[in-house]
Amino acid sequence: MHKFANPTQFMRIANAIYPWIAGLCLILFAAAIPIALVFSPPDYQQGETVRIMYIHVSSAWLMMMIYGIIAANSAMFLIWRHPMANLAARASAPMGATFCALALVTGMLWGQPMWGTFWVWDARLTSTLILFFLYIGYIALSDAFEDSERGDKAAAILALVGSINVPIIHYSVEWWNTLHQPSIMKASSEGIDSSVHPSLLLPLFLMMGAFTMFYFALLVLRLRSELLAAKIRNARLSQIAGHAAAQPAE
Amino acid sequence: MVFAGLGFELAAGGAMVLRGPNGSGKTTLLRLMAGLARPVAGRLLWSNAPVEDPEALARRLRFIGHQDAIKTAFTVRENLAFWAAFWGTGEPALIDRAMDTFGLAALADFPARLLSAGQRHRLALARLIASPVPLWLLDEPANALDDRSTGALTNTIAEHRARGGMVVLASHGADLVTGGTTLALDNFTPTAAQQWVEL
Amino acid sequence: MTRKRRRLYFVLLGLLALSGGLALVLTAFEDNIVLFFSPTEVAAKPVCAQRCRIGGLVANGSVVKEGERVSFDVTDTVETVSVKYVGILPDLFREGQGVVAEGKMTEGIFVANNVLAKHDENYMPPEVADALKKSGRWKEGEPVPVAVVH
Amino acid sequence: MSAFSALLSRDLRLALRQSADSLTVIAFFAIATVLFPFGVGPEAEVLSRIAAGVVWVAALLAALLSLDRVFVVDFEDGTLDQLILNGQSTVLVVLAKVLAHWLTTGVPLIIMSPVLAVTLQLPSEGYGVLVLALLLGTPTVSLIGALGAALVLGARRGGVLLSLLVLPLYIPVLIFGTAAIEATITGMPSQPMLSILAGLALIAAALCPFATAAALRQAAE
Amino acid sequence: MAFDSFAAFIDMGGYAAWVWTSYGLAALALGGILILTRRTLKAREREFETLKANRRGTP
Repeated sequence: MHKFANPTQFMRIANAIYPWIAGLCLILFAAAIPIALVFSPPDYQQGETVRIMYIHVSSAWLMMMIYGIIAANSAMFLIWRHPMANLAARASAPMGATFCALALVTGMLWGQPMWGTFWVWDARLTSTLILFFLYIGYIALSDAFEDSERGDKAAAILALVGSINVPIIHYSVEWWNTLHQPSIMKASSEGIDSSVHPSLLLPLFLMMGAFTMFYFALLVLRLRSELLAAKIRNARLSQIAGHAAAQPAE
Repeated sequence: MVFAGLGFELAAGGAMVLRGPNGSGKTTLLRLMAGLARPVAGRLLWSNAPVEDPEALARRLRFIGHQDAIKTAFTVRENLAFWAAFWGTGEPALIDRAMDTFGLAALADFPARLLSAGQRHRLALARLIASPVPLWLLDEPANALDDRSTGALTNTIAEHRARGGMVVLASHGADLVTGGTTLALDNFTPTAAQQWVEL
Repeated sequence: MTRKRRRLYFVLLGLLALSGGLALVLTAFEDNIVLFFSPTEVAAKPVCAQRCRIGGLVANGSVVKEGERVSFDVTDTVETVSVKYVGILPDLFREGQGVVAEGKMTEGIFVANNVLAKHDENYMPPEVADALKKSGRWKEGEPVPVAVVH
Repeated sequence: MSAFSALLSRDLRLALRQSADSLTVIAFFAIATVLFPFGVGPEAEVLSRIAAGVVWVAALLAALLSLDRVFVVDFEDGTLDQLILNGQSTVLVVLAKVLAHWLTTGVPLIIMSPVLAVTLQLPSEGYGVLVLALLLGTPTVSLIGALGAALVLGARRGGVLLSLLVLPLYIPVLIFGTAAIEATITGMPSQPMLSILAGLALIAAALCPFATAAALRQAAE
Repeated sequence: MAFDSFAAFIDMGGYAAWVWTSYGLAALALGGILILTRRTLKAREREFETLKANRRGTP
């Protein structure tokens, strides 16, 4: 655990696996896009709009996964004060917000032709919208303080409190009478049951894999960037301390 | 990083004066000792045992900082009485003594909003007597005080130590204690090389 | 009270409140918080005198279209409610399909000002759907008997 | 418990001395509600349909206005440091503060709400459940709001940020608060919605004080 | 291959507007955040190098 908490060690590992993640991401996209758009069949009811599902479900999956990652990292940061955990949470938040927005927008673009409306105020859509506001609040809060450490901690507490929303989003379609279709995958003793035909499931899995790898590849880049920002801040602070030391004592 | 490699101890009846230029970490050290901040590295001991219960530590100490923590809508007496009730220490007699000591008795029923900066600071210091505890952490306690009040504070600290109390105070002005140790914090300022933390 | 004790009390109290709260919320959800009423509820109680939503399956053979004027029956296999609607229907609207209609009851007929289609979690290519129907293993609106991914 | 009761009575006495602060919140609640008949027109049918929602939204916004000050005054005059050094637990401080906030803003809002509902032509069946729903919902508002107020202590644009953080979390309370009233008016049972409101209050009471205490401690750090 | 012709592919069974907008927005979002990330990273790398150089310059 502490090996990964050390930034230098962590970045060494992260940089080493970065080319593999990035390569895998490219391969998955190269497979997913043509299969999703051209080679997979249309749905028996929804026709070609089922192709929106590949983007929509992948984005929704990522917005949930990233929130989980942010919450877990926030907990590690608050309890053990691992600086890397904080940076990982900070670096993930804008991506989570992006995927959340993408899930909402593609959901609307799918809902209008299929359900007959862009938006309904049901549990799934409302709680996803709340998740989007949580992402925005997290980003705004972490940048709202002169003392960046204070922002990090406040945002981490917010992330932990907000994680109560994630199970609500997940279970909302089962608890509630809603327009939104139930989950397409359910874990059971036989493995994972899915109500999606394999020919439609393949592009979905490929796209989800591609999105996930995209997130992890970008996370490495963003971690590098956040770490540099911290180093720059430290360097500046040491310059100020140097100035203070150079001045005569009062 | 504000300071590094710092270590000291304080016995019953002891006093320590923290000295150093602005930004050398006097306030930070006092807040660390109060349990309001956590050190990146290092630990705090009470009677040679690590402090594992910050609340129990808080019950044994009083921290008087730059801000006076006074509610201006309340009178002088109400301010003192609230803190005495809040901390569960002190009796009404002590509140009267506290006001006498710091020359606030005549103002007891005045709303605190009418007080001057110096009087407000005296009201903050009066909590030391109204709600007694063994360890006093005082951040520049003589700021905004006139000579007479400074004298009163010096006497109060001496009496507190005579009864076995301890005082840590940050100061760059007059000596408020006799025979205490002095800690010059600028000796512990990290070097530029230590500051340049290669994350 | 020692610190550990106090903490324990706080945590226990918190857990008690949390489980009590969750129990209240979950049992309330059991009582059916509804986005829409079923035809059985509409038949049993005088709901939907003001704006509300009803949901169910479009009864087979009940859809009559005259341009933009549509009438159809919504059923939950026990009760049936007749619905009138003027406007554009969503593409998923068809007989046997789940729908949600917004509007209110007037003289025993539900006058809708919006019709939404609900679809199930089954996704498959049309050929597969045809084959399944032909072999009699599956009817629309039922769970699909295929596709278990291990 | 001495810290809890001392702080609670101090906050109540402060609110009494500076009663203008509480009155401003109530006045805001009244004005915000009264704006609606001008905005949507004075037809009784339209107003009675939106009455429950309008009262709830205006109450939330009024509470938000007062939340800004829950901790910030103590934070700025140094009282917060002393409150944290209470020798017992920061959670006690939070609970006292939240209870004081609820008594000084939540309760006046509840008392005012039927009067404002009259101006919005709320059907007569709705008043009992309106008060009941507010009674069950406003504690959650205070609990979540205190957390938000503690998180933004010392932030730039703290007030705006507070609404961004807190209002989304109020959505469930708003949904079930208005749904309870609507249900009663349309002759449906309101009990499930009310028990959800009670459940939400319990969940918030279980989680928010700990998070708020953590936020306060790191604001003081 | 689910389409008979290129025109059918573009038409997406009549749902061209919905499908293509979704994919376009996804490309825009993913591409946008990638470009922003790389740009910030490059800027910070440059800034850090300057700071390092300055530090070596002064004793």
